[in-house]
Amino acid sequence: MATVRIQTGPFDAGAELAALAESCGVGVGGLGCFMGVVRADPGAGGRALRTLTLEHYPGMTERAIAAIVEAAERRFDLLGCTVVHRVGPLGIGEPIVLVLAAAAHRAAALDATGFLIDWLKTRAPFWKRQDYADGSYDWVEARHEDEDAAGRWD
Amino acid sequence: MATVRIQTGPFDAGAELAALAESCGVGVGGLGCFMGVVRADPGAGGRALRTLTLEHYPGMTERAIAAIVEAAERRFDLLGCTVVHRVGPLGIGEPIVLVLAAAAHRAAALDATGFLIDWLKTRAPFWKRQDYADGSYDWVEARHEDEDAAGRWD
Amino acid sequence: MARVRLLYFAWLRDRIGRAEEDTQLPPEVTDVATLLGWLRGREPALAALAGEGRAIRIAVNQEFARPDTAVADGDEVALFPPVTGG
Amino acid sequence: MARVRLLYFAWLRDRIGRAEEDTQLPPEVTDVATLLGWLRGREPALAALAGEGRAIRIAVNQEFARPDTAVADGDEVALFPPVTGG
Repeated sequence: MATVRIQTGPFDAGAELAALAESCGVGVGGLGCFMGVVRADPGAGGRALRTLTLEHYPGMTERAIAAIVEAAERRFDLLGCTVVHRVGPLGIGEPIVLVLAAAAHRAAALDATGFLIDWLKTRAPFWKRQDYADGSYDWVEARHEDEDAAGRWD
Repeated sequence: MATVRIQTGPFDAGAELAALAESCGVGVGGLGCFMGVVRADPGAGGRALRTLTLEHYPGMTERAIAAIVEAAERRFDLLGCTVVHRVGPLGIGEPIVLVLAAAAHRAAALDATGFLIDWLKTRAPFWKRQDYADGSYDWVEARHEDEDAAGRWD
Repeated sequence: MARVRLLYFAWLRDRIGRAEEDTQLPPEVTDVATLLGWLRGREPALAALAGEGRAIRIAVNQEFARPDTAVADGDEVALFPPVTGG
Repeated sequence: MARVRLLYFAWLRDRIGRAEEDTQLPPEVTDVATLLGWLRGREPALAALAGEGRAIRIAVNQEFARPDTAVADGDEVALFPPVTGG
């Protein structure tokens, strides 16, 4: 059972964990989770970050995440997973993304959690715009480390 | 900043995640989490599990978990972590343990989460007693897989 | 004559100056590689990006595409930077 | 004469039939190995476990111990099965 949502508002990580555990029935033994939050990264030139804005490609984003979830379900012995990704403007410290994976055993749950977030970062059409306190902005560049992390599942 | 608690009552995973993120300040970019729940494992001879009871060694348990947390902080670039482990009788589907790790980047957060739960399973004095519907009981045996999982961090 | 819908995202949209457009393709445009070559000739901002060595990604009908992915009448073709979500 | 507090947990406690006791050690008991040998002579349940090849763990003063870990007057010595928490 997979739940995928793209939303502008916040999510309730505890409620999502409880709902996933509930939906998996009595065979579930462990849930892995990753929550990404907006980090106050010093921008180029030491500018102070004011807002991180997540842009996405409506339609393709949902299809891409569904494909990532299907790949996780093929690779790992999962009972269910949840992906909630926020879009729109977010302040420092605000949660961006929640990934959950439930399985009978912890190795599958934690491995699938890592797989889902690694592939989300490289295969789902989201882009991050950084607006700074001085009124300037830029776009976050894709990281080689993210390609490498996603590549370890190939 | 590490939070360690042994308790009989339930925990609120969402509140723990939010509290850890809050305590880490503006540098936190990702939180990893593992939640273990009581699985309706078929007991020997197909008996139905009624209650899982977690016994521990008061005093040593806290020391052992503190040592595991210190090891995680030495190995990974962490901003904080949380370990909540329940003791006493638990029903099927009830959460047993919550492990959280917060870091600037996701790799450290997820690796530390895996490390913490692997070491908790092999280095903290907890034991699981299984009481069955027919009135019989047994103790969960230590698993070689858990020793192997813990060993991958050596 | 094939008509396609073009979509631009993130800094690629900023550079091109618009988010989407419908366009008529010449007969020699049959796949992603020939589409990109034709667009670079028409759109100085895209030609400049190629000169800067900045990678872009292309999706046809909401699936990641390769240079030999076919482009045909009615397709939705999106051009965007490498993704940075999560 | 050294006195120690012995604690038993989980199925080891079930087998021994008690959770804790204070005991006086003979002079030849100076470490975990000699303590275990002496306890097996005194406690048939422990001797039986050794015969079954069932592993047990020992902690001295709430730290995991090895056979050569010293045992001295006033120590808290716990005997228990391999742990199964988490």
